[in-house]
Amino acid sequence: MVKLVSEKLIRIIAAAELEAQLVELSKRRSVSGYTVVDARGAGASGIQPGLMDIDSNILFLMVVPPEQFDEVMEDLAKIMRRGHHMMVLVSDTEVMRRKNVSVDKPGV
Amino acid sequence: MVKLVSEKLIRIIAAAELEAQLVELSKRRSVSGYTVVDARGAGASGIQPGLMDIDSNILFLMVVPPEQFDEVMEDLAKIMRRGHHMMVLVSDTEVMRRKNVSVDKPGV
Amino acid sequence: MVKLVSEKLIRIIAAAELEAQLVELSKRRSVSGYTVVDARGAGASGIQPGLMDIDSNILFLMVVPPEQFDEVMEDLAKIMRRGHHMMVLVSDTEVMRRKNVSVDKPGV
Amino acid sequence: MISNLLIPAVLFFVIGFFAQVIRSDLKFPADLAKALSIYLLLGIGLHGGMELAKADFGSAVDAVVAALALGFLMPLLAYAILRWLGRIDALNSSAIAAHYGSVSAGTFLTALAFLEVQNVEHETYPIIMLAIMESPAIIIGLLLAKFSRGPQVQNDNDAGKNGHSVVGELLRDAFTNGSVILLLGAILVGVLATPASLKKVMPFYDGIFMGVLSLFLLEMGMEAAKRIGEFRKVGIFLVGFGIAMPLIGGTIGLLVGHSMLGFSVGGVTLVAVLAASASYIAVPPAMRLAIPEANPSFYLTLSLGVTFPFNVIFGIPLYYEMAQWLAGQAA
Amino acid sequence: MISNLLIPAVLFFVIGFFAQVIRSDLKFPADLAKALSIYLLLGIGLHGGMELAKADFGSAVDAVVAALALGFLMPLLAYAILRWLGRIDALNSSAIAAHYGSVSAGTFLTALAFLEVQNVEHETYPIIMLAIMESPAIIIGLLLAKFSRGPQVQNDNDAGKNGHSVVGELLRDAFTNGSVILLLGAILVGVLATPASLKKVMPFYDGIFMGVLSLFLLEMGMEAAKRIGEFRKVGIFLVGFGIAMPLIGGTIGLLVGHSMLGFSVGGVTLVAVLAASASYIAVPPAMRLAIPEANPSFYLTLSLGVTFPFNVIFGIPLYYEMAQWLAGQAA
Amino acid sequence: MISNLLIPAVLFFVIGFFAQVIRSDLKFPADLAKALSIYLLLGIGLHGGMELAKADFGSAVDAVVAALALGFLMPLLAYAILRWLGRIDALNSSAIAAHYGSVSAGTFLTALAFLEVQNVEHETYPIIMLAIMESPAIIIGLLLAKFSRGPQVQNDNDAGKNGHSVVGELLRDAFTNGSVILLLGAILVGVLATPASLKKVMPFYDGIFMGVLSLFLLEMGMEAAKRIGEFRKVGIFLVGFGIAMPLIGGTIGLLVGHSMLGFSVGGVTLVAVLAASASYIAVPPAMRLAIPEANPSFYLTLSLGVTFPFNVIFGIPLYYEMAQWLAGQAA
Ligand SMILES: Nc1ncnc2c1ncn2[C@@H]1O[C@H](COP(=O)(O)O)[C@@H](O)[C@H]1O
Ligand SMILES: Nc1ncnc2c1ncn2[C@@H]1O[C@H](COP(=O)(O)O)[C@@H](O)[C@H]1O
Ligand SMILES: Nc1ncnc2c1ncn2[C@@H]1O[C@H](COP(=O)(O)O)[C@@H](O)[C@H]1O
Ligand code: NA
Ligand code: NA
Ligand code: NA
Repeated sequence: MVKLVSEKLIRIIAAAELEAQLVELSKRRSVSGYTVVDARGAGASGIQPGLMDIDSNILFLMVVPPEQFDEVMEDLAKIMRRGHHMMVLVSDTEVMRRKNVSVDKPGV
Repeated sequence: MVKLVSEKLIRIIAAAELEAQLVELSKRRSVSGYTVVDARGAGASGIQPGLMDIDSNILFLMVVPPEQFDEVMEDLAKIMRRGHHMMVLVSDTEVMRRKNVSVDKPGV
Repeated sequence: MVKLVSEKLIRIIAAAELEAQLVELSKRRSVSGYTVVDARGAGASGIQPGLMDIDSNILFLMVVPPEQFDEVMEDLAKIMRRGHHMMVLVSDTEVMRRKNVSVDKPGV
Repeated sequence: MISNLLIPAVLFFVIGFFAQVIRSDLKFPADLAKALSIYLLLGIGLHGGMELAKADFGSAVDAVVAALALGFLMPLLAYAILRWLGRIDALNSSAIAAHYGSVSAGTFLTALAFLEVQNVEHETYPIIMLAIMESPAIIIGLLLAKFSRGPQVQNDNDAGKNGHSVVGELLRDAFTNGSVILLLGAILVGVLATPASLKKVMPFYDGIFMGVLSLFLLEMGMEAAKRIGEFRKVGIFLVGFGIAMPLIGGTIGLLVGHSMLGFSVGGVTLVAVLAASASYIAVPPAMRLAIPEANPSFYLTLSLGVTFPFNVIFGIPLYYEMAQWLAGQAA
Repeated sequence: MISNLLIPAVLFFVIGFFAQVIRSDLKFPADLAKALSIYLLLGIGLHGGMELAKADFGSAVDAVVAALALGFLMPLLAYAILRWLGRIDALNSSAIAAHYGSVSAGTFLTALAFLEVQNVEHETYPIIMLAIMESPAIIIGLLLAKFSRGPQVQNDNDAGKNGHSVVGELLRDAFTNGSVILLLGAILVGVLATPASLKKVMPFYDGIFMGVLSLFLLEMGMEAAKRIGEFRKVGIFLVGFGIAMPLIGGTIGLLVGHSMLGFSVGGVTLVAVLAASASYIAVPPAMRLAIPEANPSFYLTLSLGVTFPFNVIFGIPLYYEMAQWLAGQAA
Repeated sequence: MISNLLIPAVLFFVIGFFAQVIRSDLKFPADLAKALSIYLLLGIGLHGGMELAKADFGSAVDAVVAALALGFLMPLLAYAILRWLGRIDALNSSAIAAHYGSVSAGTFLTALAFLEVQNVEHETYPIIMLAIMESPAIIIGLLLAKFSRGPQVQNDNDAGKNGHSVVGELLRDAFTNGSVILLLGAILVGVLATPASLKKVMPFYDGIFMGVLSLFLLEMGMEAAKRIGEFRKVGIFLVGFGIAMPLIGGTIGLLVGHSMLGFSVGGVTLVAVLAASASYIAVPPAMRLAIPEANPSFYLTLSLGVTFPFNVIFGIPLYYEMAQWLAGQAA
């Protein structure tokens, strides 16, 4: 059987302009990495058809261990408090990373 | 600490042609917004390599409060009943929106 | 009311080069289908800005019934054991598929 | 005749097809593929519009009538074959039939390249026919589905609130389809814009057109080969239909172009290609929305995986031979 | 004069707009849209640089001074109107004002196409002004916001760790914006590169330029029409402002170009367009980061949905007429 | 000599690099980047094929042999240096070595632009060598990894069901890589297609080629600069290797081109560039699949972040100087 670790999946939907800040946040909090997907959409701050850099959204994913969770969320709240339009979705997830699968053991 | 609200995350995987109907649905049910990501894939209705408008999928995200959930799902079921190929994934999620973070309070 | 079925959502974040193997895996295990989204990001194996085929990631989604779950995960672990950089996220999800919505019944 | 195939457009198509067959990891960027077809529709439309501006009204009308006739009758013929010869269910038959009443811009452009390389003159009315033939086939497809569905229509009208299933909505879709807008729009620009201003944009829309087309066909080759895997699912009858139907359509097109429109060899060849080809742009989305019960892998596999390659490799040179033969008879 | 509008650039814009209005399913690939604006900025920049290389230094300096003056003063004027006439809150006023101090490359290029078709000569300094005017407006926007915010700034500086809200950071953003880099960079290449080597790349950056521009405007037409839905949210005053402001700016630009810079009719028209147009490339991202409290749907709807279409359809020919009239007076 | 660098290709590369270094928000659309490299491979391939059609068979064979020799021997040399000088683990050494046995199309094209601007003639065989050299290096890389891995191979064969790790599978990958297919396919089209038909597509594949290349290099500049952040992780030895290896390879290439192939100054320069450059298209994916234990940030940083910029800015002019010197000696 493969070992799964419980971690927090943080999904951030935001304007593409915020990508640099989110990457910077993940580095400052030394999150192990991040994943970004281009997105479009609409909401209170208007439509984001995703045709130009100025009207595109991103879906920014960070998987963080429980102990890192609070500080990362606090940083995200800080960005929001400055007035930025973002939507942060949090959910529990089971994660399989390379370190979890014993590489030395041959394929079962 | 930041306040998180429990909501429903509805993910719809469908042919790109259905985007207009899904947007229309979200408006009719006055969902606060939606997010769309381009996707490709394969399933019972064949491969969708995503190279042309006619063979592309979308991943359509809607975050809805519990009270809106049933009516939205009912509308989605209606579309499916007409025979449309869609896959609807539902999960609970904790959400941080701007209204949850007190904007007046300075960064902690 | 619409009927929802509990299934497993397997999200795989990996280098774009692995797409063919993941598709092949889903077919070998006769998963009903799969969905792929282009992504970029960064992690232990470096930055993946997503500008070229060689530095792009994918987000590979598979929804599998509980009974298929273990074998699929075992195959994924096998790929990882060969040293491939991937991140596998697993979560429970409620699914509405066409077969769940009675197509003969007229829209409620 | 084989030498006729040694043009970049066809060769690139073969390379794309081959790359996919040998499971190469060659990837074609999605937005490039979409960009190329937008460009090609605009380019051919502008070209057609500029010619139309100097065209003779009478013959233009004849071409339009012929296009409408083909667009309305071909799907009925296809439907009959699918239903009564193939015993295919009504809804899938309707969806597939609509594709064969419509046209394939890619096949048409390949035929243009084919003729141009051999310096074969051709009338420009076929370009207008290309723009017109997308819609009628869609309408027939919808009506066929409507009849075969019967009661369900009721339910459809309820769901009509969802804004897409009422027949009216669908007719609208038939005429507001993106590719139809691009083609008609570009024709309009070609007609309206001042020659001086058109001259400025032609290096882009005309100068590099044939090269862009060859790149587009590389991608179409990959697209086509991707569909081979679905042949088993689609079944032997439908695959056969995907080859027989263009031959039937081509023959009808030849007669229409030759006898009804009195076109030259080049023009007749193009009309044959219009009748022989199956849509992969305007019709599929319309059918997906209007006949969701039909399986897209059926009509997409036929249109992209069978008929398109058949026409590009065998059909075009064949229709051209036949057009020459017809012309010979006439003389 | 209407015939002036019958150029592909404008007609394609109308088609894109129309397609969106009739809810066509026409889709424009996101990366194509982004690719086109990169290409256009590089193309116009190279062109400007090559001209600049042979330009007279003195008049170049005048143009730069004029550009800075317009860039710094227009936003203040816009701000005053928004605050005291429109009673718009300070932060939204600041964000919107910044857009009108800056320029719209798309409008500028449409004006170039407009003049070229009528073989109207024009100075090339306006291209340099185009590159310069993006940044000052951003700076003014930031200062306006800073003042209206007051205390909040403190908090901003704390959050400064997040690397983007300190004013210094924002000034940096004002000059490192991608479009500014592309424009200035291309101008630099046009100045530095050997003529022989530039000649090799011109078929791409110059030969097909007008055609690519027309394709870009098709997309901009769709963009503009997409914003109509937000008019109600934006309100009647702001929509009116989106039409009045370009007229005011255009008039000021005409005077600057005519009296201060002594340009020809073509040059004066271009300066008017610079002053009349609102940015949709460099300013929006800067405002989103610097004034997150402002609602993007306000400034984007005004810039893309109101002012851009107004200038393309009515503004450009109007400014051109007025420029001719001014020249007439002078003579 | 510095003036040699003042060509758009190089200058755009510098601008892209600079934009990234100053943390500009300039974004390059992913699909544009991918589209450009597809276009460039097809363009150069067509060009090579058309030349090959008129080429002398004998010398073509010599070029192929030389290409194979370089492709098989360079990685072994690189491996030796990495293992015994750098004490780099076997798997990372294998992966990195493979990159240096292969070639960088972008560097090669920049060299072509460089020569063209100075009207330096060159043989066209190097283009065929470009197509050939991708694969052998991959094979050597796989063999090196296989030996250093030993037992693991067993496990690999089990996992072979996954269809990609058996050595056979990987050899297949070495020859079915997308870029190899595009290059060989385009060469084939250039050889097979009728001259008349090729003439129609050349405005696209040849006319705007140098301009497209300059745009591509803007993106490569950004790519390169993005990698700088990883230098610390990669370590001083490897970064040094990324500069030393092209110098070694370039020298070997010069001798091969001059003595073994007897090419002109232009041809010798191109062979030097082939030997000096490191792949960033065909080899990385092959290594990622075949040697997953190796860290991609090592070989990608070296190939894109160190060797590519070094060759574009310093290498090409240097190899050209040396080629001239060699020619001088010969005379
Ligand atoms: N209810 C929602 N469900 C999914 N995505 C949303 C929702 N509300 C907002 N979004 C996304 O978040 C972005 C910003 O939202 P807003 O701040 O409301 O403008 C929008 O452009 C959407 O992409
Ligand atoms: N088991 C699955 N897991 C993930 N995505 C799926 C699955 N089945 C279907 N899909 C997606 O849903 C689309 C339509 O599915 P289908 O109706 O089965 O053709 C496919 O193109 C896939 O993108
Ligand atoms: N903590 C994380 N959260 C989200 N995505 C991650 C995380 N770590 C890695 N990734 C993604 O997985 C890819 C491979 O990760 P790695 O194997 O660490 O290089 C990266 O390019 C990211 O896209
Ligand atoms: Na047809
Ligand atoms: Na302005
Ligand atoms: Na090399």
